[in-house]
Amino acid sequence: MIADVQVSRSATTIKPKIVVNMLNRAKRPVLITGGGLLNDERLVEFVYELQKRAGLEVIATGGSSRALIERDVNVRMAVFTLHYVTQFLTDLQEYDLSLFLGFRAPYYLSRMLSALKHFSNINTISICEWYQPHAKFSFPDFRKKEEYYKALEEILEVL
Amino acid sequence: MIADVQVSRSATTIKPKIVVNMLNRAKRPVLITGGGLLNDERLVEFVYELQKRAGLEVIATGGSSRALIERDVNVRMAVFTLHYVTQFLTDLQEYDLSLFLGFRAPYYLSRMLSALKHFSNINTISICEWYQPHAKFSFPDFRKKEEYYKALEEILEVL
Amino acid sequence: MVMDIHLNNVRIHIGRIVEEDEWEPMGPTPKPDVLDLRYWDQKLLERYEPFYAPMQDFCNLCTMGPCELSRNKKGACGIDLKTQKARIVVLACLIGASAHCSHARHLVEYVVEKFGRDYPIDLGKDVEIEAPNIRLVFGIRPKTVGDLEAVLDYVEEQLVRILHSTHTGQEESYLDYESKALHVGMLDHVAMEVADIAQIVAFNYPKGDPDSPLIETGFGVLDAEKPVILIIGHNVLPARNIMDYLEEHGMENDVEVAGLCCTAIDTSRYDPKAKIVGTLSFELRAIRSGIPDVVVTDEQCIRADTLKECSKVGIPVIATSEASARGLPDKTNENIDVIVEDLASGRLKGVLIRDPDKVGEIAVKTALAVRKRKGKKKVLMSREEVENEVRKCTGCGRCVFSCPHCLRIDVAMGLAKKGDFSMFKEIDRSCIACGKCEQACPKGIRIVDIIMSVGMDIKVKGRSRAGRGPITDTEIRKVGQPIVMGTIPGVIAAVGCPNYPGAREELGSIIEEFLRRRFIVVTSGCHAMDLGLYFDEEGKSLYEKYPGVFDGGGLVNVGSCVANSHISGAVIKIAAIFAKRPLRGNYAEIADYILNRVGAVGLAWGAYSQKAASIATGFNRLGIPVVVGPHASKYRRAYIGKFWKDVWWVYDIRSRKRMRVEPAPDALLVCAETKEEAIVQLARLCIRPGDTPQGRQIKLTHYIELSEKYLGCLPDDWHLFVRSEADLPVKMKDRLLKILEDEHGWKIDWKSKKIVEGPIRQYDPGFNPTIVEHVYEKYTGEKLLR
Amino acid sequence: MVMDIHLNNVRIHIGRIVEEDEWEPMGPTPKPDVLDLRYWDQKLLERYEPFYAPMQDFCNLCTMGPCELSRNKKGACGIDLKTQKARIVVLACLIGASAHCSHARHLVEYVVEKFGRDYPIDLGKDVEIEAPNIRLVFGIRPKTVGDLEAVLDYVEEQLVRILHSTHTGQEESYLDYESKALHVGMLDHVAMEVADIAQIVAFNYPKGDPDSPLIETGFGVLDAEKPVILIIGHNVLPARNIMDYLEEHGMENDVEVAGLCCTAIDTSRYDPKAKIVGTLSFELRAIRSGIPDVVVTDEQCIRADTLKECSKVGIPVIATSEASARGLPDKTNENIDVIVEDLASGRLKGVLIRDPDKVGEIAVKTALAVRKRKGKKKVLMSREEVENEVRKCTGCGRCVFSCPHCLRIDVAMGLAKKGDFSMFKEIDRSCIACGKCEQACPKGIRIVDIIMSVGMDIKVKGRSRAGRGPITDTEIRKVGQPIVMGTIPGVIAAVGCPNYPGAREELGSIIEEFLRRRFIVVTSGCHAMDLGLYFDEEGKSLYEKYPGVFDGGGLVNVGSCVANSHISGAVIKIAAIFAKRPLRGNYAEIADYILNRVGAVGLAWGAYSQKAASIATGFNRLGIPVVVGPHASKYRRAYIGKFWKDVWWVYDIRSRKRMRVEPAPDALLVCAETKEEAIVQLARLCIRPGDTPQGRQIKLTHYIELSEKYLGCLPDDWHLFVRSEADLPVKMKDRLLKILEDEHGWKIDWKSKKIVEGPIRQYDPGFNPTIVEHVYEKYTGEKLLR
Ligand code: SF4
Ligand code: SF4
Ligand code: SF4
Ligand code: SF4
Ligand code: SF4
Ligand code: SF4
Ligand code: SF4
Ligand code: SF4
Repeated sequence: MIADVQVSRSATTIKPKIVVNMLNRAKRPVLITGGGLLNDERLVEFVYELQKRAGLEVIATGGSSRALIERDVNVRMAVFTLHYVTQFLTDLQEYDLSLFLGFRAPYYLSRMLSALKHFSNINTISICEWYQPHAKFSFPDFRKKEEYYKALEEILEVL
Repeated sequence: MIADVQVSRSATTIKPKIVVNMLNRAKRPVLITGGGLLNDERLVEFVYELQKRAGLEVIATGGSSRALIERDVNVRMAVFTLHYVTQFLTDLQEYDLSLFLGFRAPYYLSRMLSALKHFSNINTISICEWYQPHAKFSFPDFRKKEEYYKALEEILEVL
Repeated sequence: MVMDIHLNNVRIHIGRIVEEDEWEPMGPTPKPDVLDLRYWDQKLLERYEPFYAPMQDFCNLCTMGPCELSRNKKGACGIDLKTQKARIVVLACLIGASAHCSHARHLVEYVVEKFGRDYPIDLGKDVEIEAPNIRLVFGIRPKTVGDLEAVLDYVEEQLVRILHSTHTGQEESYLDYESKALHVGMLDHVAMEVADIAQIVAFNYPKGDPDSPLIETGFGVLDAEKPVILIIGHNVLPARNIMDYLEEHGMENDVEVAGLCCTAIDTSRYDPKAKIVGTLSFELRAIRSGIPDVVVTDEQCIRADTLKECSKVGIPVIATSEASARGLPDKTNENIDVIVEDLASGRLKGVLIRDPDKVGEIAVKTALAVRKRKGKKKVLMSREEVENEVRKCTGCGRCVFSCPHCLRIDVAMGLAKKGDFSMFKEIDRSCIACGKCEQACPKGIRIVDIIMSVGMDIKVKGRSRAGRGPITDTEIRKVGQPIVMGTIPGVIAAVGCPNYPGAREELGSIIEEFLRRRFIVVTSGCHAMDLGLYFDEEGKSLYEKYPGVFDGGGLVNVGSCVANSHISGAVIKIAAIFAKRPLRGNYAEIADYILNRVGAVGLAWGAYSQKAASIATGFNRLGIPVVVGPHASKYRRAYIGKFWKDVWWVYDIRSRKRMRVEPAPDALLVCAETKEEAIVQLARLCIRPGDTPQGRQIKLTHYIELSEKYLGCLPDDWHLFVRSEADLPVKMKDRLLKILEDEHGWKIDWKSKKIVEGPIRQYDPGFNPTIVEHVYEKYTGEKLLR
Repeated sequence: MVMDIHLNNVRIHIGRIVEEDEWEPMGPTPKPDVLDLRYWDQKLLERYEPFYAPMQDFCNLCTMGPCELSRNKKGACGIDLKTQKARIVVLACLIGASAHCSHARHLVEYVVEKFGRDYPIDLGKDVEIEAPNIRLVFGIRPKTVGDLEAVLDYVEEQLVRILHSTHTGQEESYLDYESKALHVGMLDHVAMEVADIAQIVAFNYPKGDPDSPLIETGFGVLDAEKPVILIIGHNVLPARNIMDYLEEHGMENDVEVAGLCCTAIDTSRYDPKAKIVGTLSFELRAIRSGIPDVVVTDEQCIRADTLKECSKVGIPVIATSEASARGLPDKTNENIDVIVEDLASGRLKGVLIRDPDKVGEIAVKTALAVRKRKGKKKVLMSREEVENEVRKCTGCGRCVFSCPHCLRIDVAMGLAKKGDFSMFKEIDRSCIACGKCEQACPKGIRIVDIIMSVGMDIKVKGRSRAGRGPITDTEIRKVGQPIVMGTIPGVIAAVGCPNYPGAREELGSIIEEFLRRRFIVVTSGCHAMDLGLYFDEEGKSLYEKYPGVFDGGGLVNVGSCVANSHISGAVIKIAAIFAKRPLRGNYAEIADYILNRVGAVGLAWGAYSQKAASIATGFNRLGIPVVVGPHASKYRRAYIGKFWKDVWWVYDIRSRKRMRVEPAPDALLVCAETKEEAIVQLARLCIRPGDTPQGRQIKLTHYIELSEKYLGCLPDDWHLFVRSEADLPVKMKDRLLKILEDEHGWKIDWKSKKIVEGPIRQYDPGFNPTIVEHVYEKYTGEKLLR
């Protein structure tokens, strides 16, 4: 998202190991998944494993719920769009750390990360394929899908 | 200029030595001086030395002309404001490298560096006290005046 | 209401109308001033809290800036980030509304000049409520086109007043800027109504005809064999003159007139022989194809490099609008043959012609002359050229990062190098032909041309129904009750632009889902065009499959962008005709009625423009939620209700109580990321507190079915909408009762299969909700303590 | 020209005037439409090429963005960076002009309601040309306030049309957007004229009186011993009501009314007992001082955290404008005593009162009640508090980076820790009290309070002359010829805002330089206020030292921002009265006259606002250059002529030749970095091709003297302005001739001391320049081939 760096401070890029550290340190983390999961089984599988191993709460948006539910992932909410979920995170302050995965519209996620940055205290980590400058921490851009999957796998390995 | 980083690409910070290298490599470089020289003899002295040692052309804006002329610096133009000078640099393309020094209104310089970046091919180096993101190369922010002067002196030394 | 007094050349029209025409008592807010409906906005904004997603952390609107406002810091003028974003939203809406208002001004000015101020407004016997927005907001029944001038005077004055409020150092609460944005949105619908009424009555467009003609639509209408005039924009006047000229000279079959964007729609409403190429997403493609012999531009949503792109392929341009003069020389009063020769010879790349009535002759003659000179047109790149271009690619990925849709050109190029061009087909389906990839490419590769050449079906042709204009009073009489009861489960209004998140077909598949379920679907603008290109297996477009009637299962194209006013108009008319609520200057009561009872929801899947922002905001003030595509998150603001908050209450006029209600609808503006989400949200947001049990049952059935179909589970919140067992979908009743008991702790009497305890409220057949104090007081005759 | 016809309550006013009043033949462009003066703009823009300095490399005005436009790339809509910047400039000007237009609308509406449409416009016998901008642009002589309504209808319509053009997908040439910005600027001066005429005639302000009263000015007017009402903003109506209420109740001496910003000026024009605190830069200071007992805000240039800041120190706020409702509850129709009690008790932090005529009573009663409750006011931080705050500073420097002026708070804090507080005094002189440093400070240090407490002289008091409104016809008759000849070397118009680059005193020192040299100085708005605080050694302000007459060495305060129209008006009147050029609908001819002959130059040293952008652009279209302070580089666009280019030519009506002229003036909008630069530029830009040798000699003398004084050398370009030896400053003649010979290769006949060869052109006493074809044709009777 080259054109989207009009920020006072860009996300720190983050490695899988640090993601795990942060997950472990968080009081109540949550994973929010996007519509990219509809066409990407490996992401679904990743969420499944992540929940299994880390017991992470998952909120599904973007219709990603269908794929997750079919893979027996337990989702806390399934019908709300990212807008609602962001409002929810901001307003109820139940979580101290939020991870974002698999948004097919990275620009939409970018806006929500911006909203969270400015108007909430929640920590945000993007583990999407593209760098998200408005997050607090973000994976870098992965030009090759395989490298991206490897990074996700690394998370599972270190867990 | 924290609030002024809405740029597609920020200036590369530069060290005195590299400034000299670039000066040496340039076909026809020019130094443009600003109103900060009115109250800063050390900057005036620096320009004097620089011209003496490197034979650099100088265009004075911001009333810096008075101080320079009194110190026997040879200025190519003395009456035009930075706006005119920038228009001049862009339009006539006489110079391939421009150095900027001593602007008391760094935000004004910032706009002109932006104009030069977008609408000309001239290389720009800011050797002002504050980092200038729209330049191609810029000194970093100097929080302490003395360090700034030291950097300028280093230029003279390496010349 | 308007009179023409001729006194020594002094023409007079009415500025202020205190009112003598007593067709209906005047409501509380005729010609509302900037703050007059703030009380209504405050009701809305209490529920639908504005949600901000800044595009940038800075403000640089004045020279005290740039100000870094991150984390809601205040700038040098004291404004905080939220308020600053709300201010930008107001600006965007103002730009949008002023576009429609100026468009209306052009049309009205023209019509008054040609036909006089007294030219009657007659939309046919079946459209007695001719101007629901004007009645509701301005408080008159316009009888002649002259009456429309006074309406525009008012709109312009208000727009300028609100523009004033965006100056540095004004509002300090984002809620006040939001109220202003809502005011602008409302005015926008009034302006659009003026514009569309003026053109319908003056140019004899279809007047609410459900069987309006089918119009050829698609890239394939560009006929390389004939001289082609391509018209682009929104203002029908020059295009109309072209059609007239062709007809007057018996040349209708010699020259093809194809339109892009709303001008295309409106030209086809004027003359069904006109053809529709498609949306803004096809502009660069159409020009690059080289097929047009002359391009005529009017205004709005026209690429700002039209002249540059046309010049590259030798197409002369005729600019016709004050809003887009394109730097061209003004030749309005020059000799036409000289102009034509200058254009055809390439001596001039284009001209500005400020008189629409001169455009026809110039455009036609130029098209003929160019065609003659050019000979057979070359269309698209050859495969060899494509291969040469592809070879230059280094795979650097800059194109991808600059693409609004992050389309993987780099990957497609890589495959193409190995001879596999298939991925460009896929890219073509989502590409909006914006050209940013080419701007970014360091190798100067003609990416758009490659996509077109390899990926696009240039022969594609479908049909869309010509914009029919208003919904008739008869239709409203028929569907009013079922809509309010809920037995017609909803009205889906698919309006807006082509900045889709994914493949263009997605829109069609969303809409067909609702048509099959017998929702009413209305559409307009670019969405209306794209729906003409969504085919079933037999190659029939949606318009050919579904009737054009405003009834369950009908697909109604009202027309161009400005025809959106007929959609708000139809909803207003439901309150007027079915519920017999007085319209005149009675905005809050009607909006309140709609919010609580009319299950209408907008869908702007590709919303890109400031006009779309303003239109949506106008729907919102009227109590109509809008679901937008994900790009619309860049509008920076949404209206998301918080179902977990205690803001879901109404006054019940019957029981005279303030009572809790279900959070329905629980958003006024919300983005969906995928079509799956959009479908579910649309169904969900059709639910209204006013639904009867029968209606609620139907709505819940659709909601639950769609959620299960697309999201794989029951919706998280379905139980919030259950008032009694009668609301439950029949086939799922037992299962749902069980869930209510097990998961939500409701008490169920299993013998009678009745809900004993649990719902937010009980259903009451006399339930008569309002959130507006004066409406409550009016119907109860009781004063509320505030 | 306006009639009131009462027909069953229907009030009618004139919308379109074809014209029956034959006071002057109609020129070519009455009520010019958006493109009607494009030909004139093209002339200007050919010479004064727009220069763009982007604030950001991106555009995000629609959802196809954000688009990275660096190096003039095109965005998804096809717009390139230059055109995008021009579009932003248009938007800024629109915001500015709409502010004045709405302000005018408020005033006219009020006056019409109170006094009727027929209330005459009478500015006294000495101001027969009552409305030069309206005559010039709109083409009428307004006789009653009702006439002003038609003017505003026109302005509003045009503004909306141009706002339309900023929609995505419109202009593709930055020159067309620039032409629109110029149009908006012109309209702005018309709107300002309407506003100021309405308030002058209705409220009996001074009508061109050079001896208008002197008004107490400065922070010292805030009297901690009395109840104080602080009024902030631009719209005099509520403030006037306060003055009336006090007078009606004989309380003028019991309550202090002090104003900030333009409301202050206009209140003092209404009633010289009103006092002026100062500019926007003193708003935060005034509130933080805690002295005001109630703050009344109207609109524009009011901090957007006024309520928040007032609430912190317990000052209730009364908002009175639709443009700045501040999120406050609308109490317009509630019981006044209840409101006062709510405000005084703190139950309500503020209220919105939409009827200016109710504000007086509420404000006065609240001030009295608050004063009683509060008792003695605490002013400023104690030294101990300051020390405690200073101790928290870590020297991190964030305050410095966020400060618009990069003031070295960190250094000042460091010194203060060691007991040396002197640097805060220095900082205070440049601080605009924007509060950004506090926002940035991670330690939450109350930096502004420290600066105030340690650095500010809270007792400072000066005097400024009450805004006198128009320049009289008699004055113009007297100075018209000397100005056009050049023997009055120039008119310097110091207008604008307080966003100065350095210490506030700089403005005074610039202006005094020109007063001493017997230029005419006119001023308005915030500059006018600050000049009242520039003292000589005896403590006299400039107004006390220099007379208020429009003549060489006079310092004329015309009034608030909207009174800027009298400055453009005066310049227009020079063409009308001295040169007898017809005004009516004759814009291009008059602007052309001014550009070539009237040495008037604007100075907006602290220009910050959108209004300032629009005002300057309006001056520019009229051929008047403006020098702005360095912050104004953030307006993104300047108009810099290129003296090295071949665009400096005119048609000479006398010789019937197209001929080269000196590049004078060679910029229409240019930033100076320092006061030294500003002074030299102002003198330089006063030079005009039309100068007589005597005039040119005087102008060159000032230019050269000032250049030598401030820049230490002869100006680089003085020789370009020499047409013959007669142009040379007498005292320097020999020296200059020598330089011309030696350095510029001119041929000099040393015997006669005459220039034989060298100048761009010869002086010709009959020289009659124009750059407009139709003006040339009109006066020569000869058709130009184009
Ligand atoms: S408008 Fe306010 S926030 Fe924006 S740049 Fe100006 S001072 Fe800063
Ligand atoms: S930007 Fe150009 S070179 Fe780079 S990947 Fe895209 S097409 Fe290839
Ligand atoms: S033209 Fe198509 S592929 Fe290229 S950037 Fe635009 S949307 Fe993406
Ligand atoms: S629907 Fe959107 S893109 Fe299409 S014409 Fe209307 S505003 Fe433009
Ligand atoms: S207006 Fe044009 S340049 Fe700006 S964001 Fe939209 S498409 Fe991009
Ligand atoms: S308040 Fe004064 S010191 Fe602080 S940032 Fe603003 S100008 Fe600078
Ligand atoms: S920001 Fe605060 S702590 Fe940092 S230097 Fe400034 S005053 Fe000191
Ligand atoms: S001069 Fe500038 S700051 Fe002062 S009131 Fe006018 S616009 Fe506002």
